[in-house]
Amino acid sequence: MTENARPASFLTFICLAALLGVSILVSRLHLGPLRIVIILLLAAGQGLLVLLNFMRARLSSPLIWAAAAASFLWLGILFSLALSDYLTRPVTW
Amino acid sequence: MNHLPIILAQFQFLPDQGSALARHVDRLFWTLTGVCGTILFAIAAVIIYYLAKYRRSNLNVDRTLGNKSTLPAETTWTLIPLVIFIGMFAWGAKIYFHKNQVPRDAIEIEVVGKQWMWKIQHPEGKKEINELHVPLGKTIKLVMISQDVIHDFGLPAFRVKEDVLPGRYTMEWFTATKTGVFRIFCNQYCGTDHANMIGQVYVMEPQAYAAWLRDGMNPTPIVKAGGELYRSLGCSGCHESNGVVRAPPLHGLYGHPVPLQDGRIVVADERYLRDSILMPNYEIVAGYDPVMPSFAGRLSEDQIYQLIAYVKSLAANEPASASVSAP
Amino acid sequence: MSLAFQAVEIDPRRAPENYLSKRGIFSWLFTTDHKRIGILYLISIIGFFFIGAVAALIMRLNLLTPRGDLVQAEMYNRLFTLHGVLMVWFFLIPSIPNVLGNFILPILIGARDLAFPKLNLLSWYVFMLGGAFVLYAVLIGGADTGWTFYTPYSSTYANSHVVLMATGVFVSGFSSILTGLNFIVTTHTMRAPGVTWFKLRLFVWSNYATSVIMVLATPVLAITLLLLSIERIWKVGVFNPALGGDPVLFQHLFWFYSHPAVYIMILPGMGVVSELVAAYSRKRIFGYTFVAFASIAIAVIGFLVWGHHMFVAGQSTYGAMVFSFLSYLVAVPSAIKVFNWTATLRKGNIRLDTPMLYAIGFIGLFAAGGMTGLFLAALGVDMHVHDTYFVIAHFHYIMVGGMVLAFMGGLHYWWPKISGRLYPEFIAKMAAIVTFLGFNLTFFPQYVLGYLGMPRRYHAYPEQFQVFHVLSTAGATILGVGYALPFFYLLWSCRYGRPAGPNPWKAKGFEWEIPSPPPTHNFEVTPVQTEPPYNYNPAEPDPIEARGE
Amino acid sequence: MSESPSIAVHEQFDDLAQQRESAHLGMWIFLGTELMFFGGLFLGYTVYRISYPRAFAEAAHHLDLVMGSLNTYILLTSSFLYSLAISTYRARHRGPTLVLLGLAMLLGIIFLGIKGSEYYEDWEHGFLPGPAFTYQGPDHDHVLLFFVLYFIATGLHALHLLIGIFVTLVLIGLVVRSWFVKDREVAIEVFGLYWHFVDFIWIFIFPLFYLLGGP
Repeated sequence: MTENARPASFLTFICLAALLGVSILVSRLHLGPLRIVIILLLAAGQGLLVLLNFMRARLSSPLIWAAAAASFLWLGILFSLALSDYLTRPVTW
Repeated sequence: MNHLPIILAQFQFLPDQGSALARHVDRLFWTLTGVCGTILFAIAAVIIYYLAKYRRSNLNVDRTLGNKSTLPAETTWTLIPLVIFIGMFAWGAKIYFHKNQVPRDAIEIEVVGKQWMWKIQHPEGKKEINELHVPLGKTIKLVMISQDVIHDFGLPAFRVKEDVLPGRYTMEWFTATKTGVFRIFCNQYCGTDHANMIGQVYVMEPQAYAAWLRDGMNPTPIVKAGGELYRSLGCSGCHESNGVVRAPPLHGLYGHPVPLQDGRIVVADERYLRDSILMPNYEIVAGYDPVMPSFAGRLSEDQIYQLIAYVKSLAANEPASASVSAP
Repeated sequence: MSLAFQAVEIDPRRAPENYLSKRGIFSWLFTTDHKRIGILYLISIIGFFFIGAVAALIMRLNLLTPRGDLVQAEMYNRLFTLHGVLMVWFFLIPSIPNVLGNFILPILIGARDLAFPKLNLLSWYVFMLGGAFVLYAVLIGGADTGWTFYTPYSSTYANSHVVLMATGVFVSGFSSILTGLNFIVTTHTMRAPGVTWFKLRLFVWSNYATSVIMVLATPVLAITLLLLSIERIWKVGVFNPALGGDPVLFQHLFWFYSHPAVYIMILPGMGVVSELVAAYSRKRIFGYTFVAFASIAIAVIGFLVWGHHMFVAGQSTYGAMVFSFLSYLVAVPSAIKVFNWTATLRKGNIRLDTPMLYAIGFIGLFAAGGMTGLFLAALGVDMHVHDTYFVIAHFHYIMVGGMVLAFMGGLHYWWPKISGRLYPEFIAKMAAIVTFLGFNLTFFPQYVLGYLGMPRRYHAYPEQFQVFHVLSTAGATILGVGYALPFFYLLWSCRYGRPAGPNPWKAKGFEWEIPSPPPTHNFEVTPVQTEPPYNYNPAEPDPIEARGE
Repeated sequence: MSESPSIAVHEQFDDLAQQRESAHLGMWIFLGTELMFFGGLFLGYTVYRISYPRAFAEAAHHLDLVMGSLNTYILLTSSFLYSLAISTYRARHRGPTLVLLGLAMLLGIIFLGIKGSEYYEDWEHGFLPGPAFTYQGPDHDHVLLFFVLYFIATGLHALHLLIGIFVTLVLIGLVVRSWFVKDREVAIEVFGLYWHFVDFIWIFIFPLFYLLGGP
């Protein structure tokens, strides 16, 4: 559990701000389709930092890991199967 | 009670088999019924047998429990159903895939659904409402769109149905193998008079169908009407090679891949043509400027269909080269 | 026979202190006792069921004649919408989890209450608020979209109280989420010593699996209905193709919830049947781990199959094939369960009491309904029977033949625990048989109708279908009798039934070791589970003494 | 675990550890439902963005990137302060806890203020869906679709934040009134999860609506 009372590190916050800055910067660049991928990866990085360090998932029990992982897994199911329709749509007609 | 003879006369236990597809569907259906029915009755029989044999009042049976692993039994009744299920899937998928492959040489008929009627137009321009006349043995392709909500053009005798969506073409096809009158049902709930959005398919001998087409007024064939629209709307001003503004040529376009500005390649099908008329700023052909005005709201579904039919007719006459060679 | 039903009255003041002892309406409305909340849910869902059933009865009567002479088309459409909304969200989904689950689940794991008792009470209030929205919508005219709320009909064209109806469903969804959350946390953290995961009762396993679905699927329904309502109120396009939207997206989102919701409606029933089969065969359930994991497998794979509701909806061919394949996979764990129940009977010491009759009925009807699911998952058959009465028959076999029978079975099984009284056995058996027969007569003809092509949601129909509709309506009246009987004799037994004692069925489990009705905090001291669940020995002679029958 | 006399274990629990674990797990599961809730919306966004990339890029240019970025930074800071507050509460520092919680809440209010001014600007420029939507450029329908999704996503996020601000206020009140109850540590921690999660959702809303439009 979260008994360990370590304060959330200032470093985490700096990293978050830096990732935010980089993603805003990248959004101004002409990088083609790569731009979207980079921005989303940077966002995922920020989200992960918040999850692990602010929400202290890093220090949480396996049970809580499982609950969090299940939510993301299910989100993945929603996206992948719904898009399996959209991305294969105009095929046969 | 005096209705009874009529009811009995019309009594049917199984639907008509009106198309080649119907036989495929029925074969799968009856196979499934056989397999599932056998398993179901087997389970029921075993349950009843156990209930009788191991009833509490029967003191003369062996009830001592062994310590045997249940794993073999579990594995058996996991794997055997799995194999049977995969077989069912494959068979069903095969029929479905076949149903979704429209033959090339089909007679194309436009179906427009609206609350609560079906408007149908033949390539020769003849229109009908809630009735569909088709020749026996010819493949009919229905190009369907809705003016309002989602409908569904269901033809139980031919074992096909497909939702009819607003804003997007869907299709279904069949080859009638039996003359007669069959039902059209709207299968997707579409509002108050959903139950009255029904009609009849008349499957006729080809000669009778030809006679029926000639009968009555002399309408403009769809392609011709489309050509007239093409000129009156000014499409020809840009899309013909001598036009003022450079626009992608339409000859030989239909059914061929089109390279787009953003690097994708799409096939110029009905959807592409429709979207290009209504939303010309998407899917811009590589090497052209997005200068075409949108015709959204300016054309009826019938007119859009006529234009598309005209563009499609251009493909039949010309070799497919112009659009593909565009850089 | 009359001996068995002799009225026995116990002076409530002299009965031992139990969860029913406190009197007064406020002791119920502000209770956080999981057992009392279970009773609150029971009363509420019976009310909703009654309204939904009346709607069904009017529809069936209307369909006696091809022209649909009893009600107008507009009325008919509102009736089936009402029937669907109430039965799905206000009866089936809360039926076993919120009534029996609330009452018995904490006891089965040896807990004094759920982890969050106040949340549990809140979930009932939220549920009733949702119900109030729906009933208000019905009173001022109802909605005519069907329970599926398909766009763009619901968002743009329907001329009825769609938003109010959707709000009711939206609100009731939070009750599902809260209950699911409560069950998951309770199962994880509140188990008594010795109640390890593989000594859990199967009812707990199946409710756990159900809760996972409730928690992960319901929010998607919430956002979908919210988007629908926003689209309708502000007349903007989210799903409306006229404004650039895609109506099929609505169907994806809707069925992402509503297909797993079907498993919310059947998994708890499977849990009840596992309990009943073990208790009335006096035998350990065959293949415990497989039955337990089958519940989890159904919950997980059940999320991967929603696209089979859209095989003819303009979905891509390949998407449809993926969904069809996955739909067959979800049938495997269901089949495993049926086989294991059957195998449990072997070498059992079987007593065909009322709950067992319901359980056997469940297995048969669930198997029949599940197998027609195989037909619908087959792409090649679905394209013919989609949106016909075949589908109606299929899901009623699962929902009514399955879930309602399981609910009745569970209610009878635990009724002595809930009320402290025994119900009249003979009439209860009759009711079970009448229900089974009436059910089959109602819904089997609908399979035939469906293959003939009769579309669903038709207020009138071609004459050729009349024979089957008449049969179906006849069955519905018999089914109605089957449902009405328990309502009366269970009520009657509350006052006049014989006192049950702690363990009338001589069954095993924590719930049978405490008095009936249970005391407020269930256990004097935290119980310890030492033996595996269902530790019966079928070779022992019948432990139930003759009850004067 | 040692139990101090001020501990209030609810009657259904055996001890505080069980109660604490239950509360944490309950909140994580609740946040899982929140994720699915926003997930449905993000799926809608994804599908339409794939279908109409040009209109979505065009529409994104009409959002105020400076304000959006500033708001993201504010929310990240607020989240950071809240996580510090949990640490100070555990270390029994009352003053810093109150200050940190107060600042976190204040930043939340500032976020809403900025968001409100953005909304006002959008409305003035005719991007509020409904009768006030006066955009007349190309791809009218799909730009409208973007703004519908934008207002729904940011509106729902703002609603969550508003609830968060309200609960933080209640927590501050409780800490002011009675100093140290072990039980409250659980409440502050668990509610912190919610506060961070609101931040988490914004971390994705921001790039999807503000950044993906392109230069």
